[in-house]
Amino acid sequence: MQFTLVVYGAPHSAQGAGTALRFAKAVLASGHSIFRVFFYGDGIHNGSALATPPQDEQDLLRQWQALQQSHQLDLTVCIAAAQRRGVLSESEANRLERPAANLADGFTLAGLGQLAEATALSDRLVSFGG
Amino acid sequence: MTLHIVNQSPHAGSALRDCLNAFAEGDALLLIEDGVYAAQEKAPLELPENDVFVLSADAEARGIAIAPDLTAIDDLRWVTLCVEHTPIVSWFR
Amino acid sequence: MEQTATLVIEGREIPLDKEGFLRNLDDWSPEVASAIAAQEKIELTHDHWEVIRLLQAFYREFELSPAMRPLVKYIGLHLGPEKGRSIFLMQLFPPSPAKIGSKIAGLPKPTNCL
Amino acid sequence: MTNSILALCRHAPYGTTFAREGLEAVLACAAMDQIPEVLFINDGVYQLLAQNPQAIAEKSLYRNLQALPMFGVERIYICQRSATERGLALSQLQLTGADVQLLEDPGSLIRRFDQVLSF
Repeated sequence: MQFTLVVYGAPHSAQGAGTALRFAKAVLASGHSIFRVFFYGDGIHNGSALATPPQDEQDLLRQWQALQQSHQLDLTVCIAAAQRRGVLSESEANRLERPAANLADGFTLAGLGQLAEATALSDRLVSFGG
Repeated sequence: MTLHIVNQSPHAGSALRDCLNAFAEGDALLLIEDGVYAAQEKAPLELPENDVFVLSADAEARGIAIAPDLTAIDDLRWVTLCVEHTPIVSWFR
Repeated sequence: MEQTATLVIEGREIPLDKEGFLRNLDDWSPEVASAIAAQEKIELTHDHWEVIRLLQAFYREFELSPAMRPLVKYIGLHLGPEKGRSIFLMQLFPPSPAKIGSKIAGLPKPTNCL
Repeated sequence: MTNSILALCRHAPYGTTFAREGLEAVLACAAMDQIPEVLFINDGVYQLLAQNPQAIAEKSLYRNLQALPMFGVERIYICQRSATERGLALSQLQLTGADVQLLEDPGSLIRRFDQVLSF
């Protein structure tokens, strides 16, 4: 079965970000697949490359990236929500004339059409509140 | 049948009450994160009689004793619950 | 597509962003619209102006820049079914009528929704 | 055959971004021809109350919502209980051009859908 996860929680701010990560691991461990993880609202901060939690706390970014690597996960950050809050890829920073880019490796900026598509095509959609 | 997921404490906001107002016969309820505070025996809201699940990791993390008539589950069982139900509705904040 | 950082209209400099949208929406005037259209290799006719006015009316009514579907519906509602068709709008504002039309009408750059 | 989609809008405008970003998601789904139905419930019913947010330098969510029928979103529901609890009459909650239905039993509506987006 194909799951889509929608994440509204900012990392290290709302538990939802960490819960979504645990749920994603459980989905994969159960033999199901993940169509897409869509980061929306404050959840877009999960895609910031600059997060640096203390060494003795869980590092959500590295864990998402590891999961992305091992399972070729589609980690999509909503571009409109990210522009507002300041998470930009190289090309967006250039297009919008901003001084730096901070989208983490393994994440992709894309439009809300990706949420529409995932909602229409996955078997299950689970949202993780902020 | 719908799986409702609530992540907010019943003392902090209306998510659980709102969820229960939109609950239909045969639906299932899963309490996660701060939602597990509603799973104690003396919780402020009356829960449905059947199919109420509690994410044990979140209850354990908070030192919550889950009322005996509720079902504690792990993450893998959560995935199964999602497979068994549609749609899945999250009630947060 | 040739793009300049500013338009000069009647001696006044009008700053544009990299994609040719107005930096300050208050700078819009019919002359500015014609100049932006020229950069898109579009010469504004009566049909163009009808649509531009309706794009601006749509924005005033809903405070949103329209996507293609609502634009077609809105045009149809006000100008009749002959013009409320995507082919008509495509001919006026190729290749992306909602985006190019909004740019010429001086509406905010659509938030990359799609 | 693609999934049927319900957007569950249960947050008031302005206090958080859920209402605005929920609307943007609904419009994006509609633009992709995945037209959702929309349920305003709990504090979400406040989204349909006429607003004048200039005082806080915000765009009017109320006016944005009036565009829903233009985007093809025409099946819109208001939870009766939520409106009543808040002392709101249907006449105060307007959406022109849409088939707005007062709903007594949101639970049986929700279970008709394949996917529910919560905002």
